Amino acid sequence: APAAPQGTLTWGLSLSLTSTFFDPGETPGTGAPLLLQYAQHDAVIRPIAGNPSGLSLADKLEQSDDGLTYTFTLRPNLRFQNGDALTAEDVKFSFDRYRGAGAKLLKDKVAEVAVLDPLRVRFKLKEPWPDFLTFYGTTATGAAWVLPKKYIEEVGDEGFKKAPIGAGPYRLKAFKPGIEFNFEASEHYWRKTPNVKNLVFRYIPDPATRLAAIKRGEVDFAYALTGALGEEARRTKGLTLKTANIPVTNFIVFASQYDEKSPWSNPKVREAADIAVDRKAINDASYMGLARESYSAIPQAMAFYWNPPQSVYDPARAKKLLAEAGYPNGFDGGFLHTDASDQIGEPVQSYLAEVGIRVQLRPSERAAHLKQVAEKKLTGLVLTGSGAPGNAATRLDQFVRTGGSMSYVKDADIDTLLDQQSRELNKEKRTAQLAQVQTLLSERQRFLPVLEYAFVIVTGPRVGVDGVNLIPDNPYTGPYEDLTIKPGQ
Amino acid sequence: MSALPASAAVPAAPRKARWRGLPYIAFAILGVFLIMALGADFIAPHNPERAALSLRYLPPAWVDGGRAAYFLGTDHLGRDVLSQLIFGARISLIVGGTSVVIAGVLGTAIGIAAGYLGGWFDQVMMRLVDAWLALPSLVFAIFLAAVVGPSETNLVVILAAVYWTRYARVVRSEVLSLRERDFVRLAIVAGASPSRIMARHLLPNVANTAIVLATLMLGSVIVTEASLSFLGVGVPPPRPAWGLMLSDGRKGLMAGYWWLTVFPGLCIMLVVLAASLIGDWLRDRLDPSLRPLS
Amino acid sequence: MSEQINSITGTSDAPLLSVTDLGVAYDGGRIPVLSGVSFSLAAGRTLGVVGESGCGKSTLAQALVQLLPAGAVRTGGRIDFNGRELTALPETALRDIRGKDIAMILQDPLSSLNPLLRIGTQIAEVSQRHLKLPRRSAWDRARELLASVRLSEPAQRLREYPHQLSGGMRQRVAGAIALAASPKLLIADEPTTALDPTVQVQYLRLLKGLQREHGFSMVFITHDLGVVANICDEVAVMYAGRIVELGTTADIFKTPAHPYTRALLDSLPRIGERAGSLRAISGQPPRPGQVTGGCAFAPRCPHVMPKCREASPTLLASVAADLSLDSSVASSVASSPVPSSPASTATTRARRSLAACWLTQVPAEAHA
Amino acid sequence: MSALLELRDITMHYPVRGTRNVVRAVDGVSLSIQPGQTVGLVGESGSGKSTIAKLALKLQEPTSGELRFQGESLKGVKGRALKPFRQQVQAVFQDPYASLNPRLRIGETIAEPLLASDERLSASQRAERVAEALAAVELPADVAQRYPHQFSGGQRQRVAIARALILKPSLVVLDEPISALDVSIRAQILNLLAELQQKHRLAYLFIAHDLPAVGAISDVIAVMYCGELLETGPAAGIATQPRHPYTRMLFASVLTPDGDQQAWNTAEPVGEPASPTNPPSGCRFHPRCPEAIARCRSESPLARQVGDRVVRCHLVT
Amino acid sequence: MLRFFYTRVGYAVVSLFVLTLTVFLLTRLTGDPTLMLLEPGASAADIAALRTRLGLDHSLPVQFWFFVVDALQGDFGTSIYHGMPVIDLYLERLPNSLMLAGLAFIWSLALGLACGVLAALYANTRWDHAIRFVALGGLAMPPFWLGMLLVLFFSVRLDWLPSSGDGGWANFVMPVITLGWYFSAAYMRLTRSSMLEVLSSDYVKLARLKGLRPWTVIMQHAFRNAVIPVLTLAAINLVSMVNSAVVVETLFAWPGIGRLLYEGISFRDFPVIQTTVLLSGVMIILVNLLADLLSSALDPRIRL
Ligand SMILES: Nc1ncnc2c1ncn2[C@@H]1O[C@H](COP(=O)(O)OP(=O)(O)OP(=O)(O)O)[C@@H](O)[C@H]1O
Ligand SMILES: Nc1ncnc2c1ncn2[C@@H]1O[C@H](COP(=O)(O)OP(=O)(O)OP(=O)(O)O)[C@@H](O)[C@H]1O
Ligand SMILES: [Mg+2]
Ligand SMILES: [Mg+2]
Repeated sequence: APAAPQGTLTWGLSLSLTSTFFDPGETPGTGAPLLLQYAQHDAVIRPIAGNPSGLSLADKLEQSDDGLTYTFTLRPNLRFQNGDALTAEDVKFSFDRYRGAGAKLLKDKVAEVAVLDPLRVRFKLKEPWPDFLTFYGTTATGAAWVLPKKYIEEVGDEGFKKAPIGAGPYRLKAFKPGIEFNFEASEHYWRKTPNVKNLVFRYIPDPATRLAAIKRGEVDFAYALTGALGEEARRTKGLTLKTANIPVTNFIVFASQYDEKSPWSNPKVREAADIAVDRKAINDASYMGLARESYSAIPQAMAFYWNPPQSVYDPARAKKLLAEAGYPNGFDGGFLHTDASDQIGEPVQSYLAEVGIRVQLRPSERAAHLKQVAEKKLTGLVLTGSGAPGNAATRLDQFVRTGGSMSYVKDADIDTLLDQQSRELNKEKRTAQLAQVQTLLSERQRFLPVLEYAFVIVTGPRVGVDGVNLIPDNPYTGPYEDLTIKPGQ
Repeated sequence: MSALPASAAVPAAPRKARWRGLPYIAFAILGVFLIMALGADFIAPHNPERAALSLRYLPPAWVDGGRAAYFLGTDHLGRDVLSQLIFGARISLIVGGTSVVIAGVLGTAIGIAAGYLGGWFDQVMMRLVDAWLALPSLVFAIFLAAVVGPSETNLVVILAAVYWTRYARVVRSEVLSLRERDFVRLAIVAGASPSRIMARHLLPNVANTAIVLATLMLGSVIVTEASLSFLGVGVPPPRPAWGLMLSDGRKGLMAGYWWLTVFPGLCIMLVVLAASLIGDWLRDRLDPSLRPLS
Repeated sequence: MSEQINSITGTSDAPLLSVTDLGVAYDGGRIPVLSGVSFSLAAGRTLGVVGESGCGKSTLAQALVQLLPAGAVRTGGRIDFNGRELTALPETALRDIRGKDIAMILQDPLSSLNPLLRIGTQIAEVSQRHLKLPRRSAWDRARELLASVRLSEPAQRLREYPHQLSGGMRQRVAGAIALAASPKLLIADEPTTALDPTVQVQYLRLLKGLQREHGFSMVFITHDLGVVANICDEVAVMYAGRIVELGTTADIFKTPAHPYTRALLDSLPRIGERAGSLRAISGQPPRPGQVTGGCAFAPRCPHVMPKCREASPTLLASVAADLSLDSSVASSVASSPVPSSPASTATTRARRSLAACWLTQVPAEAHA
Repeated sequence: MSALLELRDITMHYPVRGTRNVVRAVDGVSLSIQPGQTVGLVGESGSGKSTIAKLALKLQEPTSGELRFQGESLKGVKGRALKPFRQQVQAVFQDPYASLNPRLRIGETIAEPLLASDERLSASQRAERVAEALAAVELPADVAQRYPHQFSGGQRQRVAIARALILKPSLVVLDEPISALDVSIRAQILNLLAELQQKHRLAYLFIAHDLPAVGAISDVIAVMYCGELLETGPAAGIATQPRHPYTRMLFASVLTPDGDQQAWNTAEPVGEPASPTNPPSGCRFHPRCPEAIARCRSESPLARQVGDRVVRCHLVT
Repeated sequence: MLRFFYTRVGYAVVSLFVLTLTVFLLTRLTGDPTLMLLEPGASAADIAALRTRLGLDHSLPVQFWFFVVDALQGDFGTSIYHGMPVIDLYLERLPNSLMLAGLAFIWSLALGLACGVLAALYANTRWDHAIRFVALGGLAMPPFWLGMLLVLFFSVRLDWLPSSGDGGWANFVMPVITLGWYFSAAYMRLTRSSMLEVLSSDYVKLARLKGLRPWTVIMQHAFRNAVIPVLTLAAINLVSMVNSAVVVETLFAWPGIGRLLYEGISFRDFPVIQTTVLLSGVMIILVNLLADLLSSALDPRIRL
């Protein structure tokens, strides 16, 4: 028998955890809840150990040739953390109950979910949808996480949020919203009994404090230490600095590009801004060179990524372009909305100022910022980014398609192409169509991409298996059940 | 208690035996900052908002690796700390000064009117003052800032809205006692109208209190402003405000970039110190009972 | 000079209290407030100290117990009390004397009682400290003391706080505190100024009664000539930090020797007299530090002589100022020398008053 | 002859903070002042003298009763309508330090009534009037430029008198104008007041503790005790032949330096002054009165004219 | 006495009302809360439904009435970010803040009183100057700066103390010092001046005249009286300490209500901001009321 779980690992988190994250049915479309979900829940199909859409609770997937049905067979003897059996009913229940990000899209495409027997469940689509697994089976939505039907019906949604039960490796032990979450290894997990008995997730808002905490060994993981703090962590003996390979790009949305009165409606101005920013310098300063300079809103690692021409930092030409556009003395570019924890806003603002584009920085906390972005009421420039997994198409749907959940772009040509590709089953054609979209984006200067962000993870000396990059596209450390504490620590 | 010296057995009356040079030093400090604030454009060696990432984290000139051109070093974006401090003085003093003045004028006027007229006006105003004073200034300011959003003008309005109540309370209680003073009674007997009494008899007599209060308040206001910046609801970046510099500099603290926090903190402390020294001094100075007879 | 002073008080043996040439200055010694103050007081007698506000009466009282406020320093002289030189004693020894042998009553009975302590505590702590009584008996004694100052229901009063008593009652409590350790000398600094006339008379009667009973000496400070005339054996008239006249009550009020004393008495309205014809003293008293050379009263004195402006007179045997101090004559008198020769006045021998005035003092040879 | 100022059955009760009780500072007081006359008001501390002064100056509305000036009721008169009264009635208060606005020059303080009055005067005319007023109180004209803190108490009181006189009023209310002054200065001010009264035919309401001083300046003396007027009558008579037991006790308590020790030997006042918050039943003086009878305890005597006096006592007939 | 009680309570109620009204109106100024509560792109029908659910379809006065009624029942709305009743969040964090403030209170009072008394007793000596200089510096030092310097020194340089979070006693040290610093400087000054005033009072003079020992004079007569204004201020400060802790709690990641407010601001979580602010005010008004009533019951002079 495997050794009983032992010891405690503690995280110093950069984001505030909340009980709304407990319910994958309400996944907001950001990466944050994954932090808990990987511990608490398990999905039919999900990114797992090297596979972006790996089977987890299911051990078999049958796909019909017409691309209309997907049948999952669950592993036998699955149990929730309270000991209840996990069956196909729960899978269907979870899907039907799902109302988080992408729910509408998913439900529009899925005609029916049928429970064939306690271990088999069949998804029937209305029309062929090549991205079904990308949506259902990755973390682009949270629909594949399986929740206990019986329990939820018993305690209700509110009750569930207070005492959530899942099928994941760790059971919630105690939580103080916004402060600390405690998890305990579950003995019912199918994959294995976790190595570490307790996980503690602590929200430490201030990055300097996070660094101090890990230096003193108060936490074993510290996330998002950038700039000077990252350098200091790198210098500190015993600490390991890593970056998660995640498809996160930071790019600036020209929120006012369709406002005739705004200078941003002029593509020349947008181009000028593009070449006024020295991406490399920013990478070095903020991410210790760990990030990648970026020229597209789509991450390079994503399927259907098209490699755009790289703009060259050239402030002189930027000034010239501005003059040509009728702004020889620069102009007032409104706000630059950013996420407060962000490292890029200030240097970008400064580079823009250099060529005469004056913008005012407007930082808000990450969650608030995302919310504002999604509300689409912002003007001027919006520095945003996305770590949502998926492929180029899902990204484009979100950020580029007219009416996309975070899209400030309204481009009919692009919309047409996006519609076409979404029904295209031929991969090559689809690749071409998506490349076309990305070309248009680049030509029409719809965005100002800056960096592919580095999610810096600092691990302390006690950590054995740190879980960094073990789950594809997951910025956090996981799978939690695989983490270990170094012996003798 | 045998260790007590004889002087402890007969403690000194609170005579003003303070070192006379102190107010001059305070004035000098404030003067230097004022000059910095006014002449920032000419004095500052660099544009405070201009980043040069290649020059990040230069230490002060006298430390190894420092450069004379960046006397107090540079921050995480390579901006000159000294220039930021100089421009920061402008924000601190302007935001602080203006809000203290606005709060003072408003609070004094309301305090005089409430104290002298009494009645419903007094009741309404004082209940408002009570209620508003019940909010800790920083919390109230944060709340207002969250409501109206950050900008320098908003900040002035916020700070004035938070601090006028203090003047109103103090001035009112002073007016209540002045109102019972014989010279006010005699002015009534002489036939002076209420507005005349308020303007000519009460105002000049509470002016000192208000001025002293203002200097003492200047310190709190500057600290509050810095705290707001620190919490991210103050002057929006990249305006070089001291509080903001501290907040940014905190990240460098752990990495040993002490100059990013030590200098702005020192500036705030010096200004506040100078303001409160001047306040103390003015209080002694303006108190006619302490003025030498000629 | 001290013999002369002693001779006034009529004591041949050593007096209880004797002050010699005492000087006090404020502001670390810069502003002289008392200078050349000398007097003595025999056991069981009462000395009244009168003078206008600011002439140094309270400073004198504080100097007597060696408790000058900060900034004030003794610039000279000595104080002898009960055979010991107070001015040479260390603080600890003085502490044993204060409250025990010398007690004091202050002007404002409300502010001199601790608002947070019960009356009983404030009285009892004196006998606990000086008579080494245990707490219980100290409280018993406190009750007796309250009864002796004729406070009704003393047992209940002990448990009350100062603010619950009226002004007159508080002053009686202050009296009880003063008497708690049976002092030999009681210094009362304007104890009745804050009291109403009817209450004042009651209190003064009480004090005199207690004095008769316990035999302590008293230095009674006031600016009210009427009070002094009624309760004191001897009087010291102070002006600008000096004693300008010292003598028995009868002498000073019947035959004042100093023009200031005389003028003060004359300026008081009498029943039946109408305002408009009161004999006012012109000018105003000097502030400390303003006094220049010469007699401090010279600027206001109707009989001022050139010499008065040059040198300050000392306290010497004097004749009565047998002068018309009518204000109409004052100005003419001021410019011309005094008509009558002081030495020739027959009353000189009978008086035992000393005055600091060039005009009225008996020349040394005449005295001899 | 109609009275210049008349208080008719005036009562002033102050509420006591936080309780239902009131301070009966003044109760049923009637008093009139004839033109050119000095009415002296005496009584112990807290007996209501200053309250009377404030009421007479219309700084306060009485709880009940009315104030009449030159035969006309001032009840409810406010604002501009009060101007004639304000010009005619001025005041000097006890504390010479509190009476002058420390922020105004002496000249400005003295000119204050001129500015508030309806007289339209040029600056130079005003300066002239100020100089006149200063001369009247025997102060040099150049003090107009100075500030109050540069003056002694006596000088300030002169300034206060100058201000009171600048509008040439017919009545001046003097609330303890000499109490805060040094003994040697009191006679100066009393003389000055008497002289000014002669010159301008002023009426005074003169309040003081100092009984001989009140006697010296008053034509009529009114004796207050615990908010009530116990005896009113010609000055000479009251001082020498008091009718009310309290008046007798009060005058007997005066200690004079005359050396006869008469008061000392005769007077034995008893008890404590009554408190206006909680006045005794019946005659308020009865607990201290050596002659009190049973009736005094239960029934409050009414003010009655007895000879040239108005007395409030059951025993005086 | 009863009347005094009623007026004081009456004033407090009116103040509470004005406070609530202020907070209510200011929050409404920020715009329609539905848009913050709904997922982006919600339909007009959804918005209308939510508005009805939240009672936003009523007029302002009616809304205010509901707000007050709900608040009286302890319902302060639901946190947008945490999706749970704000009052639960608040109560969860309150003990942490109270503990921090309580310790800071004790430390600041002890230090302030001790130094203040010493400064007064040794007035105008080197000791006095040193204490006053430190106090002045303390008043001028922004708390977050002090906190940073402490972290720099004790956590970074010396590695003695944990830099953040709650846990053992060591976690308390720096937050308590930082939070208490300003207050202890204030108490120091107040104690000194109050002590000097009392020392020059007549009753202390009389206590000396009684020949009492210096220790008795100082403790029994002077200190007892001098400490009253300091304690009064401190009682009121105890609550404002809880609230002034925003900066300190944020700096040291202390899970109290100060940080709750900070997070509320960061997340634009208006129900949280509104509730924290309102409850701060309520606490202060209530404590002031209590202090008033208590002091009227305790101080023999105020008793009526
Ligand atoms: N602490 C002090 N520092 C400086 N000068 C002082 C101080 N205390 C008193 N004086 C001055 O010393 C002089 C004498 O004061 P003192 O109190 O002895 O007078 P007094 O005769 O008792 O007056 P009063 O009748 O007003 O009580 C006064 O002019 C006063 O201004
Ligand atoms: N504004 C007020 N509010 C409440 N009580 C008052 C007020 N003014 C005076 N009193 C009370 O009324 C009573 C009479 O006061 P008043 O000042 O008229 O006495 P007074 O005779 O002038 O005394 P004194 O001789 O001390 O000046 C006192 O008990 C006083 O406390
Ligand atoms: Mg005195
Ligand atoms: Mg009075």
